[in-house]
Amino acid sequence: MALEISFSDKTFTNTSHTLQEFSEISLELRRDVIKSLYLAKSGHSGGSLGMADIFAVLFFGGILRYNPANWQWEKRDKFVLSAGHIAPILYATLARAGFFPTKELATLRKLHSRLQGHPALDANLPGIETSAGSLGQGISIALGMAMTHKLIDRTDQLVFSVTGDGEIEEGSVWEAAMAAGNYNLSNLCWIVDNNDCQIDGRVHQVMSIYPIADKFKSFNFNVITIDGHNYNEILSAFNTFKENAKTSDKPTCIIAKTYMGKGISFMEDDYKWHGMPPNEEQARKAFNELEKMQQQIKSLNL
Amino acid sequence: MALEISFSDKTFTNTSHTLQEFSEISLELRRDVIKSLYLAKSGHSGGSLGMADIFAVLFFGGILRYNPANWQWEKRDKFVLSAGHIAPILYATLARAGFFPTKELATLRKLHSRLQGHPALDANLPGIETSAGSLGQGISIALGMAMTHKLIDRTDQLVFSVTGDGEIEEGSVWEAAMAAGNYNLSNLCWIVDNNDCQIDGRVHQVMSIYPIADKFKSFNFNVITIDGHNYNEILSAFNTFKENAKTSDKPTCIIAKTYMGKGISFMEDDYKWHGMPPNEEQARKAFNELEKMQQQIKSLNL
Amino acid sequence: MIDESKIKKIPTRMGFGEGVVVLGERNPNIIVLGGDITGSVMTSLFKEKFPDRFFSIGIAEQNATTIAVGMALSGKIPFFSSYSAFAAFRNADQLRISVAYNNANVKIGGGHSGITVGPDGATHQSLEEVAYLRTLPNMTLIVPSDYNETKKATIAAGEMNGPVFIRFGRSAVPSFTADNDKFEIGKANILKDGNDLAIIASGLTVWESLMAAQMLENNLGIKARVINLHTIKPIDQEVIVAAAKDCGAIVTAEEHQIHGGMGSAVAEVVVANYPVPMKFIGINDRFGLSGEPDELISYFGLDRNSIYNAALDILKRK
Amino acid sequence: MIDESKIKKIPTRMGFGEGVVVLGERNPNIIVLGGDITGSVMTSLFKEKFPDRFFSIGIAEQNATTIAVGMALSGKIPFFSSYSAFAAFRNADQLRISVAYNNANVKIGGGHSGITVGPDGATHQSLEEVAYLRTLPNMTLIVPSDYNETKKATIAAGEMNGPVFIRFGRSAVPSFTADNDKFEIGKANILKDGNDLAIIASGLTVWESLMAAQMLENNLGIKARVINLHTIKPIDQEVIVAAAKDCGAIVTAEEHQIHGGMGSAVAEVVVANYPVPMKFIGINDRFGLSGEPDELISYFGLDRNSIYNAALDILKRK
Ligand SMILES: Cc1ncc(C[n+]2csc(CCOP(=O)(O)OP(=O)(O)O)c2C)c(N)n1
Ligand SMILES: Cc1ncc(C[n+]2csc(CCOP(=O)(O)OP(=O)(O)O)c2C)c(N)n1
Ligand SMILES: [Mg+2]
Ligand SMILES: [Mg+2]
Repeated sequence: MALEISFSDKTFTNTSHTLQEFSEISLELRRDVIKSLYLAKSGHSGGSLGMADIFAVLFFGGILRYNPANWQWEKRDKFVLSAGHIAPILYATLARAGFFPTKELATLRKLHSRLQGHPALDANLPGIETSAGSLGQGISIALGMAMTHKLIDRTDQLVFSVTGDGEIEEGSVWEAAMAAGNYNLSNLCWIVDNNDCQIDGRVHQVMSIYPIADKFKSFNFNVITIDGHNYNEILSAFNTFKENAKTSDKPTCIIAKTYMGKGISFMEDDYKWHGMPPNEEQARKAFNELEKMQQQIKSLNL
Repeated sequence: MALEISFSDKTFTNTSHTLQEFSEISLELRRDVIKSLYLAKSGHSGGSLGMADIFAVLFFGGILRYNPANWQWEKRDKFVLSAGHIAPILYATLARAGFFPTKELATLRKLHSRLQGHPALDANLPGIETSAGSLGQGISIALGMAMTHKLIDRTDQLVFSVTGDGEIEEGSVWEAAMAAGNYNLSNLCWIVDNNDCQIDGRVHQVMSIYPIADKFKSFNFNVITIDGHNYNEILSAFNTFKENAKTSDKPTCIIAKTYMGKGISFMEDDYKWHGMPPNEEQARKAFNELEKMQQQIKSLNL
Repeated sequence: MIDESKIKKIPTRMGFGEGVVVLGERNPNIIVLGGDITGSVMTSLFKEKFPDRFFSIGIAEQNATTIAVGMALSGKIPFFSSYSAFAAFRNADQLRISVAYNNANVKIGGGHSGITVGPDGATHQSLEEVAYLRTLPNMTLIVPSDYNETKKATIAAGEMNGPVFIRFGRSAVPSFTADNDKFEIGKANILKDGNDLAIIASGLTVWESLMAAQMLENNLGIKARVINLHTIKPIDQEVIVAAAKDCGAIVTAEEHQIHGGMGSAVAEVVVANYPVPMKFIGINDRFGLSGEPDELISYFGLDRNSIYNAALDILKRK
Repeated sequence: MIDESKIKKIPTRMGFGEGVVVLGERNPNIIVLGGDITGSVMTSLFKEKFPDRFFSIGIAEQNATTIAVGMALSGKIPFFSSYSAFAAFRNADQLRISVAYNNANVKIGGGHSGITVGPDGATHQSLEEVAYLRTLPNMTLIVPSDYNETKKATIAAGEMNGPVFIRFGRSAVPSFTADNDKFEIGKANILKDGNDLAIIASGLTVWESLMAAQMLENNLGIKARVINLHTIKPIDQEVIVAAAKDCGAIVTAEEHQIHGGMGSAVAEVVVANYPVPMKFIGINDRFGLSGEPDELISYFGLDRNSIYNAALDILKRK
């Protein structure tokens, strides 16, 4: 029987706080990622799945302040995806937050879709703050936003940005780090997706970025290292950042230890899944695994 | 009476070791810098004067291995000026080391001179390893040379490179730092001219690079901080690097605290001298100061 | 007849610096980002006047360009300026993706462009930006010819929406346009009428072209139409096609590589509409040299004599 | 008559990867630098075969380019390859000053170029490199049309002295040139004779041009000369001028912006020597879109039908 893909209408609100809620949301996001990539027949599974837990907390745990009904709301916090290739997790998250109809997730990477292969401002998808795709640029854009809010308009808006760990091999990223420290941008939260994977292999083998924490400290950041799949640690890191935003004179870097492909056994921690979509068989297996996990969560009654 | 400029024929050998010798050499280099910039009517006095002591030790203290009679000698160590704007001190040093006639220093920045405003490979001046002028590029070129010598040809050739402290605001410089650490390039000696001056002002005000040592340590360097006008400290730093080249698996960064315009009272530590030549009156004053210092050195009998 | 001895010389960068100040006075959203050469490109004027709206980014052209995008996407109108060599190339990827593809309201000033930056030599003598920038969708590219025009161009750039790159120079050049001369982005100015040939120029060669045209008329009675193509993108097709039709031969003159430069943009319009013989005055596929601006202008053949001779050449091919 | 059904499709990047291996076998000085996409641009083949001569630099195009210069100045022949968008622009300043101005023996492979990289979308669809690279003095720029030619171009690049940029694609394209077809850098190949008009193409549009020419001949008896201008710099003036003289009208076709691209380079030669009407097939001043390569080729009008129609148009202007 052919694999049929459909997207439920379900959306989530920005008010979750239990582990059960986060688990269910991130399961839904992972399912969306698998579905949309399976339909697209190309795209980046690994990083998208690996960041599902962090996106769940950031968008649905009351951290990021946004308004899907009026997404250009002037006082919103900003989320800038610097690692543009993990667009599928951003699209899934925005859809599940109500920015646009979930069924549009089926159009990923297709001609004239608003869900371009990499986020595209000119495609007019609600929730997209900037185009991305060339690594390292988004974090500087986030910086420009953080400077505008803190130093020019003097609002309390926060700016969150995600870079990959391979991405921080780009020199421009360290220009951004230097300026963020220089300008005391405590309203900037820089999340490094530290899965130690990039296209050609392990990050520590392709070009070592380690020690990461020491680097960011020497660029005058507050550094928090967390397990990027542990909801408590994620929540607490974001809350520390929010505290920092008020009291500290340093930007915050959250180094999130994650696994590429997290949640799907045969993708986990394998850099080959950086830029591959699941085929039909793999998609079926993935859905089965996610279904099992859903049952577990329910039965555990977290 | 008009100020008449001439260049003596005097050259120095690579065998100095007393403070007196270094003092005399660096005085001569400073005089050359003033003369050539005065004649050129444009160019970078501050950084050139500030690096005279380090150039004196590097080229005349038996550190850098070179052969002016056969400058393309295959086994030579390499010196790459990344901060291309301080070309005048490099030109003076090369001339005084016998790479080309000292009188050519009078042609700096003139049409068809081999002494272009920034070092130019296509001008065919002996001793010039690469063109420079866009900040941050030279250090990566030095890296490519260090990789060639250590990892491909497996020779014991050393590579020295000078960057400014403003220059390390460029992101590409941190790409170079990351790769140097990653490839254990212990044969690379990176000298940071830490005069805390750049064109627009103090480095810590224009865009703070501090703490420098922590940054390089977090990029896996051996770091040595010295007074860049103290011959003992300079010599000992270079000797430590030479030791490191054999025994360590890390590249070396020498952070040299220097003063822009060092040696000429009215230029010292003033960023306005970054890119200015002396006019006639200033050149006269400079020569007088240098002359006095020469007498002092002689009388002190260091 | 223009009396050259009456023409003052002022650097175009002064027009840029003053233009940004005028904008700052008119609009509180104007922001300036410094790249450690604010004195050279004269945004130091803005910095003195509006210190709260000036941010020093240091020597980090990539970051400055992309910070500007973040500010533009937050409603500001940021100007970033550096030497043209570094404001067009060190940040080329950022210009393409974050500025142009986002269609962000970012303004870039490329100063110290061309060989007339002089003794600094080839690395600083940017001669390739026009080729790159005019290929970027959404980008507006202006190469004004004198102080007045640079000021007007800067103000117009700050008052339109979308990315703009303004290329200007370091040395003092004849200030020959009048305060009340019209300047409109995308509309070339015809400075002198004539139907024997057309000379299309941008930047400092506009003045040299005028002088060459005057020589042609005085010496030989040849009437050249002189066109100031200050906006290279979007290009003024109408004026170019009319020149081709009316004059039947075109000389272009620019302080830039011939390959891909303004002349090349004109050639695209010409062959697509009304093919006529053309001759290109510019840098012929080589890097620059240290020297004084005037020396270099004549050594590289960008002066009025070269334009004059090119005009005579092209008339033979008509 | 070419029977299209007999033509195999192979990606040009395969030719690049294999070419670098051939060079590696011939010359121990060949070095490869990786930019975290070695599988995509197929230098992974070299890496497997010569691990000692392969160095991973990570995602740091500026550094990789300048490391290559340091190696070249020390006697090596380094190849660095990344997606064309990042191998031409993220390192544009390095290409200009350290590679081109030094005239360093560095070879750059720009892979996944053009809209045919497909669903990744506009940021990855580089359509502007030719404009920039052809303006750089000392640079050789090659845009080969199929697998075989890319392999030959790569080998020729490694065996000549000086900087070379080779632009190639991701998708499988018709492999129509033969093993023993001549390939010489700087010498265009005439693939089909004809005097009614000339179609000048580079990259994957060469095949589409051949097919268009075949349609023109079969349907209407129009004989088009088809020229494969694989080397865009240095450009083959002789072949272009002859085409202008013999045919009196030229269509150019390229997977690149029209502004500043190969067609623009041809226009420069045409107006300077023998003006004739031209029509440009290419991307008309806009960014790309996600989609399948074939969809995009026809959506953006780079296919044989567009070339065919352009030919009919231009014949009316002859
Ligand atoms: C400037 C630039 N260079 C190269 C690429 C190609 N590229 C896309 S993703 C990627 C690897 C990124 O690694 P990482 O940031 O660790 O992301 P992950 O693989 O973990 O998702 C590369 C090299 C790019 N998009 N931009
Ligand atoms: C990429 C690049 N951006 C800008 C410049 C212009 N520039 C030349 S020197 C300089 C300041 C350098 O400061 P520093 O490295 O501290 O040298 P110092 O002034 O101490 O000699 C600048 C901004 C340049 N040459 N290259
Ligand atoms: Mg990663
Ligand atoms: Mg300094």
